[in-house]
Amino acid sequence: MSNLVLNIKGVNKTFGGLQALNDVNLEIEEGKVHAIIGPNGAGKSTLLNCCIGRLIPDTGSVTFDGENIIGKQAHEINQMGMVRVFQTPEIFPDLSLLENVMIPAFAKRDGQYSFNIFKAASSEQDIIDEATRMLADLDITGDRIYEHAGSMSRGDKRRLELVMCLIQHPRLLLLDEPTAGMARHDTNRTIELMKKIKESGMTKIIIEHDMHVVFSVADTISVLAQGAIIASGTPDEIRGNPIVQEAYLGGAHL
Amino acid sequence: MDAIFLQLLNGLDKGGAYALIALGLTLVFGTLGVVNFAHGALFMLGAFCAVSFQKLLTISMKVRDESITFFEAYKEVPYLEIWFGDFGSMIIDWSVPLSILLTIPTMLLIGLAMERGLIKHFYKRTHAEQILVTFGLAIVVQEVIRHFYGANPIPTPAPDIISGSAPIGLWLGLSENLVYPWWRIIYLTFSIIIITAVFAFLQLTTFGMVVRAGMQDREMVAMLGINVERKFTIVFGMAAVVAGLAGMMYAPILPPDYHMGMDFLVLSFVVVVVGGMGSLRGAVAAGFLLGILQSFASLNEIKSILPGIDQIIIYLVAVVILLTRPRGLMGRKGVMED
Amino acid sequence: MNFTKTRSDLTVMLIFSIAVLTMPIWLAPIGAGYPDLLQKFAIFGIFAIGYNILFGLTGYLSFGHAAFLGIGSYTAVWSFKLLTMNVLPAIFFAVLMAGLFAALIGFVSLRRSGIYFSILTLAFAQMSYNLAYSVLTPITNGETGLQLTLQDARIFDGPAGEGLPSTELFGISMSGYSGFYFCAVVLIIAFFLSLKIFRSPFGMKLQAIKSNQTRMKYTGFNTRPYLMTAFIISGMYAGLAGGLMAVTDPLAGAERMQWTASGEVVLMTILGGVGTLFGPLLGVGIIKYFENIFSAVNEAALHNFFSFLPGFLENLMVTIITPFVGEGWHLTLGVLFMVIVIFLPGGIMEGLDRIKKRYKTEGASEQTGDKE
Amino acid sequence: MSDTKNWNRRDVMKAGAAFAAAGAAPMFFTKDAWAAKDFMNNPSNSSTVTLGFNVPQTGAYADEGADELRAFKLAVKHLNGEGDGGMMNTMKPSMLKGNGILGKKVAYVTGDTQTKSDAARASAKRMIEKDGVIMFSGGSSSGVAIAVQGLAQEMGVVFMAGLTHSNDTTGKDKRRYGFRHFFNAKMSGSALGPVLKERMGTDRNAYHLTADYTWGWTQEQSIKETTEGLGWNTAKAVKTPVGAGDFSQYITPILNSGADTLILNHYGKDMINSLTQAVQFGLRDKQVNGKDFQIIVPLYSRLMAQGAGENLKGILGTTNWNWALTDNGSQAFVKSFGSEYGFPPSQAAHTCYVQTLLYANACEMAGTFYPPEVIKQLEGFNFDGMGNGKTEYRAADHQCFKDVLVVEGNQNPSSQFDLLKIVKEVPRSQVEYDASIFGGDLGPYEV
Repeated sequence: MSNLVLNIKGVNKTFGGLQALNDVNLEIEEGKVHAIIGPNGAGKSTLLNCCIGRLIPDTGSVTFDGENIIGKQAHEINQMGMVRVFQTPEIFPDLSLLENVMIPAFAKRDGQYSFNIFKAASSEQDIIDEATRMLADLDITGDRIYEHAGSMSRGDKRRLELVMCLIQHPRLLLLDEPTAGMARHDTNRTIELMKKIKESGMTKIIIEHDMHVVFSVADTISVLAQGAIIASGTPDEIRGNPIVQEAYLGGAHL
Repeated sequence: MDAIFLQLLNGLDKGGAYALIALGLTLVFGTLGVVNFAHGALFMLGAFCAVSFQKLLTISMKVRDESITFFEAYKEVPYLEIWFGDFGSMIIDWSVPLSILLTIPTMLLIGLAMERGLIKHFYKRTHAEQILVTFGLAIVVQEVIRHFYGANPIPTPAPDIISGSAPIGLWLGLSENLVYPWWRIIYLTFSIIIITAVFAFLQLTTFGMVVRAGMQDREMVAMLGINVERKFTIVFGMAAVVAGLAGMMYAPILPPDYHMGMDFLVLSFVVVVVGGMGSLRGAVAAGFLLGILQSFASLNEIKSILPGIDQIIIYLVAVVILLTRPRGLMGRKGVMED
Repeated sequence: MNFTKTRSDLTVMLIFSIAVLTMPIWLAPIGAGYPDLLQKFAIFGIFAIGYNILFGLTGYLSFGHAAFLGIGSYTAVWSFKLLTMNVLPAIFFAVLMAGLFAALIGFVSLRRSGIYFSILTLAFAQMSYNLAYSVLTPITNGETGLQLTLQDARIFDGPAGEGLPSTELFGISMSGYSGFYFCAVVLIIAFFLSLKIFRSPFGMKLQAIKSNQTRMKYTGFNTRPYLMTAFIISGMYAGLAGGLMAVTDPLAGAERMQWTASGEVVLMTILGGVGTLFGPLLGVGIIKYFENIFSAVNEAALHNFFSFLPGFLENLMVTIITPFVGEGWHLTLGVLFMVIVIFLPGGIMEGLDRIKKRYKTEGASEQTGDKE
Repeated sequence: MSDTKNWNRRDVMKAGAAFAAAGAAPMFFTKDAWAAKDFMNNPSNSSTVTLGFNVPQTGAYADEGADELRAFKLAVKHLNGEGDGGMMNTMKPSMLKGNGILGKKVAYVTGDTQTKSDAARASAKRMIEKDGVIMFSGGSSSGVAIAVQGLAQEMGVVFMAGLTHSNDTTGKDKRRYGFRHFFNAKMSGSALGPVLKERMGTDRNAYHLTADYTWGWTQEQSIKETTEGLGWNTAKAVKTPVGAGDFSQYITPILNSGADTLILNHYGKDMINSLTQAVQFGLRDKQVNGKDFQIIVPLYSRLMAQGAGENLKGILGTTNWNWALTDNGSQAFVKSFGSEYGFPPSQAAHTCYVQTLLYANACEMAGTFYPPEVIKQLEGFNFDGMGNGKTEYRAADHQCFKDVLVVEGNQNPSSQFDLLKIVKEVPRSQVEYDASIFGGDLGPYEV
């Protein structure tokens, strides 16, 4: 058995009387792309939030690389190597594209806090080069890297955010519906980008609605319904699993 | 015991004024999303409605004092008294309460004009810009008032029969030293009525429902296709009237001068924030709370233990509340936190 | 920020230094070339530059920075009273003390954001002001303001001569022009530091916090220490400005801690252009110019100014302008605030940018590929 | 009217010329020029001499400041030999000739103190550094007066204080270059004493509300000394924040305190508000220990009386001067001020006018503008005909000693200006005190 990156054990979370997560167990293996699917309100985002420190589970444990991360703050978890792409693009709209990508690179290099004002950002050549290279992956080159991020299209913003996460070379990347609300060709561009990432062997968790996306990138799929994992397996296993078809896919032909 | 009872009354009275000012401020903020630094100026304008009305009523026949030769000194006899005798004097005596006739339409007009002419262009602008432009407006309004009325406070007494104190102690069977000015009792009652009226309006009318919905989620209301702009204008007008009435009724307690709005501005912002941005109930509760605490902090017994506490109590309470309750007493998450 | 197109720091600093040091010459024609106002320009320039590091970069709107100015002033005057009339220890302690208070107030206030932060800072400043004005009179000398007396210890200075000593830097008196040049040099250093901060990754991170603090946290940054650093730095700038005020005029009054004083630096910054390098300085120039020169223009001066016009026109002009000058300088300031923010949302710097752009587009046909 | 206009034009050009010259000349030149002079802003090479009038033009005391400014302009006019001459005709002894000061035409510049020490000092510095004033005057608050007086000493320019009533101005904070014509809290107390005894007896229980800053404290102390000297008890002295607006929380404790007299150590807006509210709380209708409750406002002005309206009627206090005085000096001043502006001058206007004339006269007496010589002439100067009877500028503390007016709010005003009724003109001998009691040190002549 290969190395476990993330281990979620017996996680429960209730809001008021609502059981959002019910004894969730999940193991994410090194180098795998793990998709979590499920209908709206199944608890996918709650699960993700429990992993990155936004929510604290009522019971259960979440360990990352063998270290308990419950109660840790968002920046600490990031520094440990778990990085998240949000559902609504969270970028720095007032900064240039280049700066958007440089910032996470600084976080990776300098840690959660550093105060050095005597080297200008413009002379951080290594980081500028790397950021420029990453932006080139998005077909953003030349003077376009100096444009304000806020003026981009929604799809571009989300891909920018993905790049911002990738430049940190995370141990584990969490993707929250990376293609939600995108037009077809936009989705395809994102899938291409993700395939590129897959080649690099990065561990990922993807929450996704779009089955097309899920089946084209995932190694393992877990199905979440009403706060509980009802099935886990390879895409082929899930595709053929009658419980899943019954409970979630509603008998739709996949 | 008496002292504590009186300080409670003082606190309620002060609180009434704070709550009235904060109510309009938070209404404008909650619906329009505008930080209005000119709100204090509206309070001041209300007080000057009372002044103007009094001036209007006391337009006088001037009888030259012949003993003075270097300049023209007059004994002024208001025309109202000449024409109507005692009835005229009575009208003049009642000028402050009567000035409500002038205050409501004037303040409404000022409010509407302000919103249409200036504020509406600032809905989408940053709070910093809103602060700068409304602060500029406040200064301009203030200076215009000073140009016409001077910098000195202008006495605007309450009607004669209610200018004294009510023997509350005798009513309640307590000490006869327990008296409280009629006008302050009226002010407290008045502020409670206005606050109730505003809440009733917002709770019971469809217009109010939309406004409340707008305070919860502005974009949602706009998406429903409701003409929000027009509603905003009316809300602003309403806030101006409430602030104006608060100022008008305060005129007998605090002789109005052009700068009185600024004196209340900072305080009313503290009240609004302590109450929680965008919460009407919070603003009212914070207004009364701060008023009462300020009064009690001024007790000699407390001042002798903590000298100067009466000067900082409001700010101290604000710090404590904001640290224990992150969004004030009743604020919602995400409102003006960035 | 476009790295390749920014002018080199050296050029900027050179131009800036020359402009500051020659202020007595180029400000003279508009009546602002006298030591006190020049000192005020430099001192409030430092205050605003520092404030801009907090407000301009992180977006945190402090309404209580005047408190640090006041603390700086009081500390400096006490240094003059107890230690020596030399200005260096005074400035050192002023900055240190302001930094300490900023750390304290910042630690508490930065637990909240947005307007809640603003009100917390306002509350601390108002408490400082109210107490300094009344209860703390033994330390602050209340309404009159803390001043030097003949009885002061001044343990490092020799026995006092007749009359009060004046502040000095190794023998050079710090009043008048020498005081201005001293402030100007400090301003240049302060500006240089601010430039470094703006251009550094640290500054970029602060701007990122302003742009999206949530993302910053999930990007692995602990934002609180960043905000604390910015808050303390700007507090120390304020303390430096306060110390310099005491250096040029050894008296510290409580009213420089009042909310109106905090509001003034906010207005200066917004007026000039929030988050721009030079904007706050322009804001300072305009507001201080109005306060000191416009307020002093009286009818007599106006008549003189318009005396080239025929009599009736002269009177007309004087009648029109009188309400806006002298005692009406507040009115002009109010109108100016409104006009600027209505037409130039980004402050004066935006206005200058627009002019530059227009100029550029006109010149573009002749010359392409121009650098900034 | 056209006369005034012409005067304005001509004089203004001079004023403006000084203004423009200071503005346009390269500053390095001016700086060197200073160094070459024997004293700050020596006007010997110029045909004009510039005075600075530094008054509150914005803020709570703006009206008072405006009145001070009117008086200053009138004084300049009279010094230059225009108008009717005002008190120049009644002042004795006088060396003023109506040809300016020492033959130099008088010009002036104005500034706004904002009633803040910092702003006042900045404004005064502008006058000294840029406009080259040889003397400056004005102000409406003791804090400001003390702050700029210190500046005057540092820069070597004479400051003739306007309205400042704190004992400190000529007490512990006195300066060689600062002079005060206005009376002070100590003198208010001494003057009030006999009247209080006569009207209210020797068995009273007084409650003080005191503005919480230096002036308030010195007044509280001085009045306490007086009343306790009469045998009164002091029930309590409570400090109130400046600009509190609503004083109710400080007034209600008085109701049960057993006090039968309220002494309001407030000035300006604070006094108007606290008095209005105290009256609303029925204090004036109250009976305590069989005595009518009384309110005393030790320092009064006509502008405050205007703001307080009806509430002030019958309330005792002191004032430096009132336009209704019938001596020749007062009459001459009221006449020329009244015909110029259409209403009577305030006490602030009076003191500023007198200060300007006194300074000019001292220069004439000294035969030079050299400040140490001018100061020596002012020190110990005895004069009359300026509205307060025989007056002396005491050398030891630069405080003027003269008669003090005890006044009360007029019950039946005959006109809108007739707000104060003079109860008693307390002779100078009764308000004099030993200069050493407040300490302080004037400092050197040469700076």
